[in-house]
Amino acid sequence: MRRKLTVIGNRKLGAYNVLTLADPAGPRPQPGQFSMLAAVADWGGGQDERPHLPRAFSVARWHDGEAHYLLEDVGPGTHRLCALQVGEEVWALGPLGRGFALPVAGQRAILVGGGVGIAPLVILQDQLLRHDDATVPPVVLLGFRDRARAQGATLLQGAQIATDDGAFGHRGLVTDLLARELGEDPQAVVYACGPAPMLEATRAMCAVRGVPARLALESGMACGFGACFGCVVPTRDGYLRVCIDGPVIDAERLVRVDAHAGAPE
Amino acid sequence: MRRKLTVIGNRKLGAYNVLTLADPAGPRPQPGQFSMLAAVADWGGGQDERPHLPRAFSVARWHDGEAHYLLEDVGPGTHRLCALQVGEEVWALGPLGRGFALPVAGQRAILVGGGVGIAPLVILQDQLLRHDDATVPPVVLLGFRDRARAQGATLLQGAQIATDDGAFGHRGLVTDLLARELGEDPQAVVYACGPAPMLEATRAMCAVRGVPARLALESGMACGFGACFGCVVPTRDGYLRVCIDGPVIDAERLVRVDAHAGAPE
Amino acid sequence: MSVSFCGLELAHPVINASGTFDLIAADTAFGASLHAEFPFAAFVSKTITLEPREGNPPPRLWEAPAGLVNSIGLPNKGLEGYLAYELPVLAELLAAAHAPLITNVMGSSAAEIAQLLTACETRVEIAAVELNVSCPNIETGLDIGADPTQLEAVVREVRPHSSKPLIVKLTPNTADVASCAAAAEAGGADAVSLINTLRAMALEQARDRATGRRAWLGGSTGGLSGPAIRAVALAQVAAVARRVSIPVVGMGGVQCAQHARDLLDVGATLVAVGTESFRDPCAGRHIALGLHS
Amino acid sequence: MSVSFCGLELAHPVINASGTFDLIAADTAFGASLHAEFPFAAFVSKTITLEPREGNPPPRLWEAPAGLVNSIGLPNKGLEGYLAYELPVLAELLAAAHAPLITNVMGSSAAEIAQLLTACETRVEIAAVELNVSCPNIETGLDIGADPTQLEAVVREVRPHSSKPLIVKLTPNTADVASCAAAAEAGGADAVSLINTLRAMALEQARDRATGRRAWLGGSTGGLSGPAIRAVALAQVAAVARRVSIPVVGMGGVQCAQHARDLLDVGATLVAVGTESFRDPCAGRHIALGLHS
Ligand SMILES: Cc1cc2nc3c(=O)[nH]c(=O)nc-3n(C[C@H](O)[C@H](O)[C@H](O)COP(=O)(O)OP(=O)(O)OC[C@H]3O[C@@H](n4cnc5c(N)ncnc54)[C@H](O)[C@@H]3O)c2cc1C
Ligand SMILES: Cc1cc2nc3c(=O)[nH]c(=O)nc-3n(C[C@H](O)[C@H](O)[C@H](O)COP(=O)(O)OP(=O)(O)OC[C@H]3O[C@@H](n4cnc5c(N)ncnc54)[C@H](O)[C@@H]3O)c2cc1C
Ligand SMILES: Cc1cc2nc3c(=O)[nH]c(=O)nc-3n(C[C@H](O)[C@H](O)[C@H](O)COP(=O)(O)O)c2cc1C
Ligand SMILES: Cc1cc2nc3c(=O)[nH]c(=O)nc-3n(C[C@H](O)[C@H](O)[C@H](O)COP(=O)(O)O)c2cc1C
Ligand code: FES
Ligand code: FES
Repeated sequence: MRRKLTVIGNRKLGAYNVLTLADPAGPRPQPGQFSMLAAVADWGGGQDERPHLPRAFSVARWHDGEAHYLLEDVGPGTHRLCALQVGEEVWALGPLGRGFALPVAGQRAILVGGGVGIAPLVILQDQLLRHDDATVPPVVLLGFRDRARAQGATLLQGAQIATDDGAFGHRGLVTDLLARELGEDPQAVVYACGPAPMLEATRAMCAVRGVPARLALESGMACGFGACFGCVVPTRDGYLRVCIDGPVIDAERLVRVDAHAGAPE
Repeated sequence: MRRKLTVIGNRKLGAYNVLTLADPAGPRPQPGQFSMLAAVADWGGGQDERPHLPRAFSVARWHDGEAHYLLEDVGPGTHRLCALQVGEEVWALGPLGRGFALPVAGQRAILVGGGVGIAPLVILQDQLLRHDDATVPPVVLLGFRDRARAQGATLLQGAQIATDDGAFGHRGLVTDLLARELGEDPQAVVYACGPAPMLEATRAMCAVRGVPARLALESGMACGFGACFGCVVPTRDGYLRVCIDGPVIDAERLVRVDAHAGAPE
Repeated sequence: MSVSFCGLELAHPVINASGTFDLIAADTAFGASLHAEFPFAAFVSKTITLEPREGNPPPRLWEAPAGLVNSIGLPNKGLEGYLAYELPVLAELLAAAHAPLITNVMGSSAAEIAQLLTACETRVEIAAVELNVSCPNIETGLDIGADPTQLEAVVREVRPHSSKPLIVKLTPNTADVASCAAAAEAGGADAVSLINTLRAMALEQARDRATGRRAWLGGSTGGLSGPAIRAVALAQVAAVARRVSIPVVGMGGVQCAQHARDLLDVGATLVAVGTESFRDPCAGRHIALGLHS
Repeated sequence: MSVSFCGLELAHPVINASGTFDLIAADTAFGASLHAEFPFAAFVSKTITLEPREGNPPPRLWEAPAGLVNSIGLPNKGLEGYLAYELPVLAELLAAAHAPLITNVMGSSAAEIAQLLTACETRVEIAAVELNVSCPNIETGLDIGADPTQLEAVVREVRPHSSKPLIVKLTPNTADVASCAAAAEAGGADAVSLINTLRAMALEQARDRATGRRAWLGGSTGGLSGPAIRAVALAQVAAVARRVSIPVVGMGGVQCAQHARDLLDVGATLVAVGTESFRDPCAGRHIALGLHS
């Protein structure tokens, strides 16, 4: 159930914040799972008297009772969370949802992240590197809008980077890098999280090549535990709730990635 | 009009806070006038998603562009204001309302204050002492619930104090002290601000003795400048708006002091 | 930015919501600085009734989540008092601001309303009349404006008594506000305005042994306004604007230019600011400037 | 603290608001910890319709000042799917919690409603039926519940088809909710519940050259819930409780024991928690404990 956690860190990382919460009692999250977070104090009263509801955030890292989240200030909720001081308290519900199914032994994982959507790939890489039979090291491809956001890449190891403005790494889209990787190894499995257009491009690219892709979707949420039916995305078998049927979903279940099903752009 | 002012001080004074705002451009307030204050940031989102509207506060002191307010934390609005840090900003509208008419030369002023209601008496005493022809020094009678609140008395000079629990000064009501003073000098003029029961006792006491009393009333306010008609109190000539017809009103205009027309108890 | 509304040429589309701005009191409180940045393109008076009204006993205000519940009870000097004492002062203050005056009136029957309109008819200072058929905080009994058939009949009956633009201020406390708007239009209204406050209440916190807990507001029930009702206002204004072809004055929780823009984008011609003026007397002006850019 | 409601003995007066808690999903998400602190004294299902419904296209949520506008569109497996797949699971989960099940149904005609009631009649797992006559976020056309005459006729017609306690969930989007409640009582309802969401809407922020600004919600309009509507809920529940003699289930913006206490003090027998459960799945339990002390 909902836990009151203490902020033990909240550092700037380029355009993002890394929020660290002490969560000794919390269960260990699976990569791709998320939590609903809300500041205990001053949650509300921001722009348009918001936020009112908690906000969903992927667990970006977890070790010995410390949970790390990567935040981008895009509105009143994230604004408040990015302003949290060490010692302040946060309501946390989670870990929630279905995480990433790990690759089978010998299968190469290609991690594709866009913007703040790289968060769940951080904990996924942590896990893959910890995993004994992860003989094949994962490939990490990250795309960002600009240099300030590209700072987020420092959370992962050996990442190839693309930026829209070419300020850092490849000038262009992360999916350009993905195309190259897939050409080299169609037997890989793709793990992706990011803006809807990036996820849709990834889905399409993997579909034509018959490469399995596991997409971590996003959606506006009120509850995070299946209560409100507000977070649905259209799939081949009708609407699914991102919070309990996802957030990670096999790409083949989607005709296309809904415009509202991605990370903040 | 509404001005954005910077907090230059906010110190605890027993059970109260003394909030100091830099207000270089603001007009000099008359004793008894008030301002509508609201924090620029985080105004709202407190208990029950409040405060939403600004709050009324008597100017307690004013010199060279510094306005002082005496605050008691009794709910979400005062709670937020009491938590203001130096450097934070406050919306201020004022000075508003009708202040105290000063005593005529030679007339002795008796200042009667209860709890946080002492605020307008501070600036009144400042003025009376500054006033050249104030040959007769004002008498100051203050009542408080307990010792922590009695600290407020340090803002005035030569105050006689009463506390409900006798922790400080006379054990009992400030109106006990007033009765004594009036006995000695029926030619005095009384200035009072405090909880409704105190104001009503003062009104009644002065009425029987034919002593003029000027009461600084309070009332729940939405606007402070006559726009909402929400702050009315019943008088002999019907409902009056405390914010523009008051807050200071001659006691003889009242049949009795309305239960909602006093300072927080 | 200038806009024409029922033949009135306004400098911008932002006016005040009736009963939320007392121009005479504001002039007393702010003097020149008010006129230096006058907030409204037209000024709407508080509701005027045939007879003087004291209004409801205090408390009259309850602060709600992101809003305000009021139970003011329409205090006013009555028609005669208004015409004799307030109108001349208002007219003078507004002349300086080049803002036309819209007088808001309320009557409990067509006959009463006809009397009010007739009296306004003779006064050139009054540019238009707003008819309040939607006051939730008077002792109940369905509002005239809550039933389309009744509303259309009343508007049709009173219409001939005024040659001035007639704005019918609808009640939001109804099953189908668009039908009410259509009824007002059919009855001869030149425009409709909405939303008025939503019927609401609050209880005193303390529990009295004898009486239990009484209503906090002296008038028992009141009306909810402010940001809390903004999404309701947008839905009602959109539904009304789709239905009628006369201009619509939209209001309800407007705090900034974006909120005003929302109402204009769903079909409002003018936007009125109420509760936000309590937080900032110049809100109307800031909103108008914001729409401009 | 235990309370009896339409013959049901409940451990406390706090239940969930229909459509705001999916017990099966919550069990998946929280497992044992949910049952360790089960929040509700009785459980109300989401609205079930005769045919399956997909619900509205996303986006389905808009966060409003101190509230939420939803346009979910009543997705459900349909009567058959509900009885076959959900009911057994719900019954098992609720048996553990000693909380009776109230099934909420909605139909667009008396005939349809009668079918729904008849189907529920045969299932012992269903302790009571709540009839939703107040769903604002389906394509409009007046809600059955918005007109007292229509409502009374429908309730009278369907009443014989159920021997279980029948709770009529009123719509708040009406001129006189107390008359609607009285109509439901006259028609044979055993209880009434209110308030449902207030019709509301929001616009997408971006302006599209071609289309202008469209409604944000896939369902175009939605319903406002949460603290923003609390003062409206209190007024409507008080008005209804004064008018009818059957028990009243009060809801709307309840976040803590004090808000529940307010509704009980104006005459509600039970209090339902909706939007607050999204912020805290255990809100219902904390409120019940708070009422206790
Ligand atoms: C499973 C999941 C995992 C996520 N992980 C992360 C993460 O690791 N890091 C991270 O930074 N973010 C993450 N997000 C996204 C994050 O939850 C949102 O950015 C956040 O909720 C935004 O809240 P806000 O108040 O700051 O911004 P909002 O004002 O809510 O704006 C965010 C978006 O919501 C829409 N919006 C605008 N106003 C409203 C309104 N009034 N009501 C409803 N919608 C509105 C707009 O499309 C806007 O772009 C995740 C989301 C999900 C679902
Ligand atoms: C002219 C004037 C001068 C004043 N000067 C001072 C001063 O110098 N120092 C000072 O500390 N105070 C002063 N006050 C009082 C001060 O304005 C109030 O204490 C303040 O507004 C309380 O706001 P709050 O949100 O902190 O408390 P609130 O929660 O508003 O509670 C304050 C009182 O309001 C009532 N109340 C409770 N809930 C609500 C609600 N939801 N809506 C409406 N009413 C409610 C109750 O009676 C409660 O006791 C003055 C008031 C006036 C009118
Ligand atoms: C204190 C107060 C007094 C009001 N008085 C009137 C009135 O006299 N006549 C009227 O038609 N509407 C009156 N209203 C309703 C407003 O004109 C407006 O319709 C409503 O407040 C919604 O707008 P807002 O949310 O911007 O305040 C009043 C509202 C408030 C808050
Ligand atoms: C997301 C959501 C879904 C809802 N679904 C239903 C529903 O299926 N049937 C129904 O009768 N009411 C439904 N409601 C209305 C609630 O039951 C309740 O009447 C309303 O939300 C007010 O209570 P609250 O302010 O505590 O949320 C829904 C409300 C929300 C917010
Ligand atoms: S967020 Fe509520 S159901 Fe997914
Ligand atoms: S506070 Fe609005 S009229 Fe006095």
